[in-house]
Amino acid sequence: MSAVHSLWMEAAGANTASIPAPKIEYGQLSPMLIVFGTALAGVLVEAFLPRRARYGVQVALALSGLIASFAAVVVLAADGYGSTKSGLLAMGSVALDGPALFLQGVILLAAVVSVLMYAERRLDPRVEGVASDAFTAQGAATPGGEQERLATKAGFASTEVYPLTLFAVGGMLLFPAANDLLTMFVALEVFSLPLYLLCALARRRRLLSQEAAVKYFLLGSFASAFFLFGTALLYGYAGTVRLPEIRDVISGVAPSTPALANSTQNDALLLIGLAMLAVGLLFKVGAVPFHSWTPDVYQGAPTPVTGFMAAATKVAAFGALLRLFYVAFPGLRWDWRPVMWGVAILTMVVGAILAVTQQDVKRLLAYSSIAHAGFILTGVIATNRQGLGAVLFYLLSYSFVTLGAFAVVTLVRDSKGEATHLSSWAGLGRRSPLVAAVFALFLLAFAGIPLTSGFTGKFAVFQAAAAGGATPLVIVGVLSSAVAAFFYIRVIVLMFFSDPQPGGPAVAVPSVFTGTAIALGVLVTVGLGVLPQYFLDLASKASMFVG
Amino acid sequence: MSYLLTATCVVPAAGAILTAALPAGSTEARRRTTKLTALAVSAATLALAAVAAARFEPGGARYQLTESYSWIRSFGINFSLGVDGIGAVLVLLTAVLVPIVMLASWHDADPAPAPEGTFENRRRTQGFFALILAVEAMVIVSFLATDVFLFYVFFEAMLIPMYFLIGGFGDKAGGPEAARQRSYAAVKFLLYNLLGGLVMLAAVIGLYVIAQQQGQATFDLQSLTSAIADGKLVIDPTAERALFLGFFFAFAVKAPLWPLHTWLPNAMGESTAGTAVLITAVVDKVGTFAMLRFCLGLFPDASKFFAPAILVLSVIGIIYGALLAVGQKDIKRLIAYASISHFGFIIMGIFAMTSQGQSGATLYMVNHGISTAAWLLVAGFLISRRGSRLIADYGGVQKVAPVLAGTFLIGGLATLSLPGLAPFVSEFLVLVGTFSRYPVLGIIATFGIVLAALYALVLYQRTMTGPVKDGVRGMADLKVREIAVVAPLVALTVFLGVYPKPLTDLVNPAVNDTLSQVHRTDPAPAHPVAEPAGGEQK
Amino acid sequence: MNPVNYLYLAALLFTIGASGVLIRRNAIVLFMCVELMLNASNLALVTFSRLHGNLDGQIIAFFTMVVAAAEVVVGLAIIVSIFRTRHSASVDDSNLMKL
Amino acid sequence: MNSLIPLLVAAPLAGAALLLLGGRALDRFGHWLGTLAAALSFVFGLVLFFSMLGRSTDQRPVHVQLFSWVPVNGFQADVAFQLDQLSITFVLLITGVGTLIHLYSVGYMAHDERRRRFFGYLNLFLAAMLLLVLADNYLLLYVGWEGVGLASYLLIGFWQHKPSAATAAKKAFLVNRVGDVGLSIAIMLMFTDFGNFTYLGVFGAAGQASRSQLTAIGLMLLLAACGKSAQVPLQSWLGDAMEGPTPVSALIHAATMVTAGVYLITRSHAIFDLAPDAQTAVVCVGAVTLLFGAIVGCAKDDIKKALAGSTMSQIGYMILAAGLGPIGYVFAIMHLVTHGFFKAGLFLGAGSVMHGMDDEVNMRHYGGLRKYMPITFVTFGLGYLAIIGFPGLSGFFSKDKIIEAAFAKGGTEGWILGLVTLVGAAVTAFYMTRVMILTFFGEKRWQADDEGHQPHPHESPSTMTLPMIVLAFGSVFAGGLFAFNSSFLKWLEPITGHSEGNSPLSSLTVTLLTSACLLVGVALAYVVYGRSPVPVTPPVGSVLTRAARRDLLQDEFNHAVLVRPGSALAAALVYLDSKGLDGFVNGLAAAIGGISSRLRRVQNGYVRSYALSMFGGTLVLVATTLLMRSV
Repeated sequence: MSAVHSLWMEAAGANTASIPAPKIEYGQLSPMLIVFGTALAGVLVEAFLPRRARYGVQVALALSGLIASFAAVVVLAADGYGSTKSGLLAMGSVALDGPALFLQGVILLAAVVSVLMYAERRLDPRVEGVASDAFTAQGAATPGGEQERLATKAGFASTEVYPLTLFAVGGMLLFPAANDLLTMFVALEVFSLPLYLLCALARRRRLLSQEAAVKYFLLGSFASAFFLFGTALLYGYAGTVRLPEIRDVISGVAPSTPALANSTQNDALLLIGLAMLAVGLLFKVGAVPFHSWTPDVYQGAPTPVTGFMAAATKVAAFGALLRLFYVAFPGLRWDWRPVMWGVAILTMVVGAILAVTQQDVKRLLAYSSIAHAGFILTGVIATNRQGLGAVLFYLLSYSFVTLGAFAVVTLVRDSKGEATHLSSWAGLGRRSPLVAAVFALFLLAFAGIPLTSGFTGKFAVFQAAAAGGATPLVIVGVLSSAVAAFFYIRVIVLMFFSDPQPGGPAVAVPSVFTGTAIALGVLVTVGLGVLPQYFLDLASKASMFVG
Repeated sequence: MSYLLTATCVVPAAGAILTAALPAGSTEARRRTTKLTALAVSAATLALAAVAAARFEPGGARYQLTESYSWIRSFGINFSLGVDGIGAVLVLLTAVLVPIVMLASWHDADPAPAPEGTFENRRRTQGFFALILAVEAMVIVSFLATDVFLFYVFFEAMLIPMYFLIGGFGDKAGGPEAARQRSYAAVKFLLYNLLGGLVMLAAVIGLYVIAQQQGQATFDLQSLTSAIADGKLVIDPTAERALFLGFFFAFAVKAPLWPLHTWLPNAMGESTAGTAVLITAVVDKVGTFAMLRFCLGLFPDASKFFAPAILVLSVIGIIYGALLAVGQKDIKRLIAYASISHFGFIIMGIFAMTSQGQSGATLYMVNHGISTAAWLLVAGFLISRRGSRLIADYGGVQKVAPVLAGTFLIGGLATLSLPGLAPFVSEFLVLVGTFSRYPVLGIIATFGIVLAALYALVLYQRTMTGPVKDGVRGMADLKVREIAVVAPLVALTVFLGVYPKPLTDLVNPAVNDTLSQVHRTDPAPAHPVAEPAGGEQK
Repeated sequence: MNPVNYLYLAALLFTIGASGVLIRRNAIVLFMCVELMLNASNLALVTFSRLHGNLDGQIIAFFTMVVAAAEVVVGLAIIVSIFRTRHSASVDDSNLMKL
Repeated sequence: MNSLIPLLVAAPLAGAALLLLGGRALDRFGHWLGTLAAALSFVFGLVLFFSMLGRSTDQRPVHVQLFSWVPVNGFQADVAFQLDQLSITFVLLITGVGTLIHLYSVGYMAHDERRRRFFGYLNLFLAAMLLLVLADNYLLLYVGWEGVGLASYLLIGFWQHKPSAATAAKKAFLVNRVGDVGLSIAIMLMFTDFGNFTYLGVFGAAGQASRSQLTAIGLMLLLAACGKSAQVPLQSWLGDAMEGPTPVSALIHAATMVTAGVYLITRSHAIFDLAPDAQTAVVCVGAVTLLFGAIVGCAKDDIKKALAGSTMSQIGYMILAAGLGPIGYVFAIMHLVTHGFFKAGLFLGAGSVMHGMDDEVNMRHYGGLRKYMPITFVTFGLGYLAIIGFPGLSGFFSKDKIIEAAFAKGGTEGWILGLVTLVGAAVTAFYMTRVMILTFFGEKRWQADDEGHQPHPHESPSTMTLPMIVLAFGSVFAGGLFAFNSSFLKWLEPITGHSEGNSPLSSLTVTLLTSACLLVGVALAYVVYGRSPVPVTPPVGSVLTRAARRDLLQDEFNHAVLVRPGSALAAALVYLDSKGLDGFVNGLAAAIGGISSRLRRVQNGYVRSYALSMFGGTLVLVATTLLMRSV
């Protein structure tokens, strides 16, 4: 006991002596700082501006903040960060390297597209003369109650969604860049909490929306608890939460306190901790068996939010997963790879098979996102540089296809709002060939048909996995792709070869916001399919972690 | 570097976009503009293909008129085109058939009885012809690609326009049930081929990874084959066999080889005659073509290892397809099963690995394309007149529409490989080529020609002869446009039956090269004739 | 007392929390169980901090508390709003979306 | 001069193309155009024949190469012609008889609206048949071989509106296809054995090949010959082929095409001479068919079918002769030529009768026609005498030689064959006499048809009678001409070779025996049919008669052995394809769907069960991670 105490004292003494003044690299952290700053500004706008002005200001603010942040990312990248140099920021708790910058760029772009979808006010019919968007007039009001009606009539709008989203984006930017487990945990919570709220704010079908929020929240915090406990165990094992230091401890380069060897520093701590951290992250990427929230939340959340979640959350979570496995646990490859194999196989197979019988477009896309998580996991498991680059590229292509697909979902409407039941999509290709063709394009990209971004991504990931020795995964991936193709094609058949239902949904004409979102989706899908070299290079150059 | 081959691919592709973008509308004039545009584009493609074939020198390098542009550097993928003798004849086949198919399908994409203002009425024609051109472009790229990945991409991508052609434009007759059958057929087509393609994708990746590990990170076909030949790239036998099977599976689905054929009767049965021709005469040929070029070139040892098994499957396919054709009640399904039988011959010729077999198989691809197109298109004209695909609904057509019946008979005779018509030459070469190495299989396959006669003549007898049936009475004979469709096909069938030398001259060097890739020489005759009358040609 | 015992306690608390999540119906209780899991983690962190003789664990514990507080804010907001609608805090009532 | 050889084929081919593609404009004179093409070819043949006569024996065969047909490595097929004594004999027969039959058809088909097409098909047939006999290699022969099959198909089914005709045409083609398989395999065998399939190459190298190889080739060639020449077991199509117009029966199914099998075997003598087993098979086929056809011919009431049975039987003679080897080749061909004359004459006569009898073919409805159709009667009668081998007429010389040759085979084999041929001669005399009596003698037995329309028998127009007269001349004199000074033997010997064999009987004995058999046959027929009126409805008859009427149950046999199992197999496969292979795939899809809907139930919407699955997943994850380490 006394030995422990003296150790503690010595350690403490050493620490106090060398505590430096916190040094913050504002320039290098600017992408996150800009987003957080804009979010705070958004809060102020909510507080001080009159209701009528808020919508315009918030949209402009959010877009400009995100674009400014993206510009900062570009400047940093142009400055050589991510390709030729990298750095540890904020006293080593944030990494500035290729994957971080690349994923931050993707997240910001996805966020821009999402905000465009948020800002759409032309799709919903005007309620009592007031233009309305996808969000409820007043989140606190009881669905269908008097208060809601009044709020709607008064032209209230939940413009809080913009700062909320910006906070979430800020957390997401931090998540893949987090270089220690604490930062990672905080980032996880920072982007999760706003998302829980955003899920509950749908204008239509508010019961579903609230249910989605509560499910997401409860399961999300449950998963966070696992993550945190995993953090604790790893801290117990290594005495540090810095990822590179954990790696050094594992590989024996930097032995931890020898006196603890018997009591704490044993592999059980390490392995259980690793597994629990993985649970937290796999929950976010929607891997089986931690996927069960995905369909319900995707279905219930307002569609723009679903799109944002599906795209940006996945990117951020995979970024963190990559960093965890590549920076902290490369030495444990032989322990986690078999387990991750199992998870990846399950994810691909279950996602694909469950999607086969879905009847709701949003749920279908949710299961599809699960299957895609499985494909991306095969790239993660490759544990080589190619795999890293492939995953980065896949995330880029996937996020735009997803956003585009959800943007199209917002367009197909009947009197009750979005018509998400598949049966009402019958014959869409005959009424609105262009919209159906665009959606078909996204579906084909999901299915991985050549000349779409989905194919290039899938090829890159599978190729890396095969090179990394995971051939069976590639074969399972290929077979589940075939099953997945089945349900994508089913939707296409429904749209083009079925007769339209009388009184079926109509396609609303979107404003420039959603139009831009969809156009961007198409552009990126085709562009990354036909001429992917530039972005492959970018991903490949970016695929080097710091630390 | 000439841009001829790129132009041959780009012209139909651009034409497809142009056709799709033509102003919508269902007026006769608008539709005619669309059709004429598409026809002009396909004619231009034919001209380019003809120039390319004419500039090909049979004695020269295996691949000529080569072009290469970097496409996806990260994976060593180039947009490389090159034409060899086999590719040249198949590109020509495609370029010849597409305008004919368009002409034959002139009214197939006219507005269907659909609600006013729907897609059918506004963009149906544009869509149909644009899709045909898109298929043409993709098929031509597949035939010209000298990069494995490039080939793969277009091999897969062509499924999409084909899918829409099958599912979107069926026979005019039939109500919801027909539409259901049609979309079933389209989905089946797509899923089968997609599965094949995905398995191939795994193999493509595997090949690349193995090549990469040995410092040959490229998809360039010639580099790969020469590296394999020189021993710079050594694939261990198990891996080679697995990769071979991955490639072969995709090609066997597309070709289609028994027992992976079941999508074909549905697809051909439910689509328009023109689409069915595209499927069986053009798109499916990519499968057999690819066996010859990729399976044999990249995996010579595995090809030899699996050849006996594949030959057995192909012989089963020959007999099985023919027997099923005999048992069909539906004209187009009958032709589809006949095609399955014919694909058995083609695959048999390829894997017999003799000059005769492979030259024969290549010629077979062309000849089957032409003759089946003739047969099928006339069948399509017939069906469009009566509105039924059932054989039992016809009888005595010969009496009311003799030209139609006559051309139908010629198509049937070509299908049963009547000597003097083109398919005979190729079928006999395939049989001889197989027989000289695998006599028993050769003999069994030979009995396929009896069954071919059976189904072809039974079909003719049931539909064209006998007393005139009620629904047939007053049926119009072929119109000028329809004769213009059939005449070139018949003329080609006869010409290539009498004088196939222009094609064999193109094909022979490429076949020699392929055989040397797999290290196979023809079995020598037991008692060679001292002084052959014809003179050996080397 | 051997600090390791605190670890056992932390594990026990964590398991109790997790079991609570699996067993209880009331959303608030469920949520409290999650909080219990977080606090179990805190206990573990602090214990490890003690064992390792560095302060990181304790600092993390502070962060966790803040996060937990934020979670309470968000979580209660959601639960309350759903309670208003349905007049029930049972999570088993929220199963409109399934399959 | 040799440039005329391609023209032999080209003239009728051009005629066919013109007539078939020409359209209605040619309707008025198309038939004359067709006849002209045939005649032109005949003239070319004559010119070539005389120029060949003018050359010394070893200079007679000429060879013309037109172009390289299928050049593939190691496989050279050329379009090249070989004109020698054997082929010119055929050329003259084909074009000569062909021209006559064209002429006859002008009258016979005068009232058919599709007459132009008929002549087109006839010309097509001539072209194909000439290609068959002129080819210098087996592959080109194959083209002609199937070409005549196609023409035969088109012509048998010329009256396509009659289902029976269409069926018969299809059947003929199919049975021939079975034979063609034999020819294909024979060519493939030649290619693998010799790397070559020209006559020159194969015959030159045949000596080096093993006997089993040659036997295999020989048997396959025999199979081909059986198909084309309607020999047992591929004989069933010939009777049905009589559905075609009568000139077709005369030209194709009597005089020329059906003898192609004899040509093939004779042409391939170099192979058969070295393959005695194959020769034995040939002889057996010939002997069996000889009797088979004769028996069938005895029972048929349809005049054309009776003649068809006769044709089968006579070709059986030829095949038998060809199977005897050098003893018989020349006589096979000689009988072939004389048979060409008299059988064509007989068929044309039958056609003339039908022409006069409103297409009635049942001989039991004829009777006493000699008064109404004198020319037909005379020419038919001369043909009749020729075929039964009446001394001095064509058939006498050729058939007698074959019977002699059969005995000359020697040994038990020789005796058996000799006896078979003798019995055949007797039966021939019987059934031909029967035909003669039923048709031209006795009382008239014709009846009104369903609509009360009475036939008015009358003599045919001169375009029809003229060919019959010419052929009757041939029937009378050709044999004598050939036998005179053994001219035919000397003519063909350089090509086919010849040996006398060692006959146990003298030539005179054989002649006497033959004549005796002939007398027996005629007498018997007279006893049965000549002395008492012939019943209009056939008597029930013995078992053999009933079987013979049904072609000795050949169709029943084929049906039971091939058709029924075949269609059952096809039906079973159709079922299997949709339920088995397709069912497997559909089942797989259904299974995935089933798994999916079961698995979906896990997604029950309850947060707590989601949490449970996560918790369980975590436990598994932790456990496996730990397990991985301990393993």
